[in-house]
Formats: sequence, structure tokens, C-alpha cells
Amino acid sequence: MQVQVMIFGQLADITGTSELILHDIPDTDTLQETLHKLYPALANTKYAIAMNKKTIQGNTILTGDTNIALLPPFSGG
Amino acid sequence: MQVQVMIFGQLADITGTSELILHDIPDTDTLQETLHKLYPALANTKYAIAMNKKTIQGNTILTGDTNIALLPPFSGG
Amino acid sequence: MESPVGKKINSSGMSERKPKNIFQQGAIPATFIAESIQKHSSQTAIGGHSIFLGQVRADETENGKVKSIDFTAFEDMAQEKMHLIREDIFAKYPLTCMHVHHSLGEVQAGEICLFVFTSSAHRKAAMDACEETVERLKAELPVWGREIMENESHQWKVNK
Amino acid sequence: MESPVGKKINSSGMSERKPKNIFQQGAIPATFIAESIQKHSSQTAIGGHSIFLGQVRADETENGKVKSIDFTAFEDMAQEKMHLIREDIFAKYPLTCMHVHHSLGEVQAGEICLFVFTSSAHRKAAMDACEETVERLKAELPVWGREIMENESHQWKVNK
Repeated sequence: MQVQVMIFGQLADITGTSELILHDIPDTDTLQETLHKLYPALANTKYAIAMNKKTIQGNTILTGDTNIALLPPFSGG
Repeated sequence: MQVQVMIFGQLADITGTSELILHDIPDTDTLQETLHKLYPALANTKYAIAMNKKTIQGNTILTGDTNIALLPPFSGG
Repeated sequence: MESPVGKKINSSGMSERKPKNIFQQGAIPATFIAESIQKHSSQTAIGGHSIFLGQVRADETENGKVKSIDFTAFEDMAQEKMHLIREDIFAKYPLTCMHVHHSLGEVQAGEICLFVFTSSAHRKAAMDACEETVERLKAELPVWGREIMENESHQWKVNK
Repeated sequence: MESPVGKKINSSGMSERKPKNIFQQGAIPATFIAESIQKHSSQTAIGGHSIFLGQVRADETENGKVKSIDFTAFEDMAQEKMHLIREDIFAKYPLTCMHVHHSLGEVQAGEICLFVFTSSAHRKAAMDACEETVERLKAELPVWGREIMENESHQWKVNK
């Protein structure tokens, strides 16, 4: 099972990358722990999580290959 | 003392003219009586009166040369 | 760069607020609208523009289908009234600028007869000011539209 | 000619409602806006158009003066979200059509980065739909603006 993590906006300034592939992540809480260990500054930054292009609330189980996006506050228009 | 009467929109269809000059009209009630005698269909038509480009309410004394406009309901835009 | 609320001078000086002729003969071309938008690119304090365009509808009426509208106005009174509306709107909203253009004479169905254009630093003022200006000018400007049918009969337009 | 409220087919057929690409590279030219307006002259059931334009402001910030904004987006998600917003707005208002265009990449201060265009038989629906679309897309589309200063430093834009 593979998780593609897309990283946008100011979050990509923190991570230095706009995409990561992670393996064997059971749920989004675990994903966040993993990411915050890799990039401690992420933990202090406000962002939303989208799973397969839909914003999710709270911990969500990851089954099968999943697209996850880390979305800082929107500022289009 | 001279009153210039400007007639707009559908009112000019009734009167057949867009401008009249009348003399010795003391007030707007008298003006309306005079006009409704000349053009009876005017009496059954909704319109506002502007004196020197300002809409007036109720009977108004005419002193000196005056511009009067007969304004049917607006339909610009 | 914004004009302070209630003050009578805006960013481009008094000239913006002097009575301007809002009337032009015939339809308002899309290219005219584009030029008007383009002119604002040097006004870099603007963050939002709101535009309303009135277009002549080919309404089906009991007298036939509308082919065009022939607009007339009591121009002097309309200009004075528009100036008062402009003053009120500038006093109420922090606008950078406002432009109003209305057709006189015949405008064909599908063509533009009204162009209202407001700009401000932030979108809300521009949108609210545009809507209020449109409502006020439709209610207060002495302008009349005569609908001309395809069969050449005509009837006077009634605003809703 | 109006699309019935709550129905999913409008006057120009299903094609109007299929997901459309709202993104284009760089600023939105005034001539593009003019062409878009001009295309509606054949739609003679339209009585009013409402347009909102977002323009890049040369804001003075603690990091310097904004020279341009570089826009990025999660495009796939933004297109899907815009499609849902479009469906909601068409269900709520009797619109003839709606067009939305948003810049990606760098847009200079004074240039247009957002173009929202709604049309309907009567003005109120067009104006309300335009405003609601602008508010929703600013809140819901995954798009980010990076403000680039004259001194080449940058900061991320924050929407109000």
C-alpha cells in the first residue's frame, strides 16, 4: 500500500519538496506523526488534509493506494 | 412669466409634441388642469412632475420663467 | 490610495467626481468595456472590479418580439441625478473609481445598453457599490426605453 | 430560454455544465474579457451580466512592495470543487450561463487574475450568483498566491 503525499504552498517551503511517497501508513493520524517527525516545522503550521481530492476531518483509515494532499489556507482570487 | 413644458416618453405619444410654452400659469395644479383639458388622455396616465430638473410633490407655485418636465415611469438600464 | 469615506476628494483628484456625461449614442461595444478595464491597470491600489452590463432582451410580448430598444432621456436632469447618486455612493463605500455609461437611441437585442463599473481595494465595496448604483439609476434616472418589435410596432418598456 | 431552477440542463444544453478548465497561464487580458462579453450577443434571452475581476494589488508590506503574485493550485481538486460550486449556483439561481477563469503562474500588479461572469434574464440573479461564486471560490478552491516583492523576497498571500 502506497501513499502519495502532495504538498502545496508554504508547506512545500517547509518540506523542500512538493511530493513524497510513503509506505505502510495505516491512517492519517499516523501519516501526520510521520510527517511531523520528518519536518518538525509542519506541526506548527495550519493546514487541511485532502484524501483523493476530498477534504477530510479527523483521523481516517487509509486502504489501498491513496492520494493525500496537504493544503495550507487558500488564497486564490 | 413663461412656462416651458417638456414632455417625455409615452406622454409625448399622447400630446403629439415634446415641448410646449404656456403663459400666466400660477401653479402646477393649474398647469395640470390646463394640460388635461388640452390632452384628456394625460389625466389617465401616471407621471411625475419636475420643476427646474427637481421632482416636486403636490401643488407648487410657479414664479418667474420655469422649466417643467412631465416624466412617465422611468425605464432606463 | 483609497478615498476616505465622507470626503469629497478621491485618489485621482477632484476630476473623478465632477459631473461626467454618462450618455453615448447607440450600443456600448465590448471593445469599449475592454479599454475601460485596461485603463485601470496603472491603478495598483485596486484589488477588485465589479461590472454590471444591461443587455437588450428579445422578449416575446403580446405585440410581437422585441427587436431593439430606443432610449431617450431628460439628459440634463439625468446627469444631475447621476452626480448625486455618485456622491452618495462615494460617501458610503471606499471606492477607487466609478464609471457609468448608458446608451441613447436604438440598441439591438443582444447589444449592451448599460455599463456600470466600480473598483476598490477589496471586493466587497466594489460589488455592493455596483449593485446599489444599478438599483438607484434604474429607479431615479429620467430615461425611457421604447421597445421596437420585429413587426415595427412599439411599446414602452416597464422596469421591474 | 432560462434554465429551470433545480434542473441540471440549461438553455445551451449539458455542455455548459460539464467540468471546464478554469485555469490559464498568466494574467487574464482585457481583450479576453471583451471576447467573452461579445460571445453573449447571440443569447438574446439575457438581460443582465455581472462580472467580477480580481486585480493584483501593489500592497506595501513589511517585506516590501508587492510586484506580482505567483499562483499555484491543486488543479484536479480545484476543478472538481468548481464544478460542485457551479452545480449549486445553477440550482439556486436562474442563470443563463457562468464562466470562471483564474490565473496560474505570475501575474503583475495591476493585471487581472480572476474573472467571474454570470448572466441571466434579470439583473438580480446575475449579481447575486456572481457574488456568491466569488465568495465560494475564494473560500473553497485549493489555490495559493505567493506575493513576490520588488526586492525579490516573497511571502504567502492571506485571503480576508
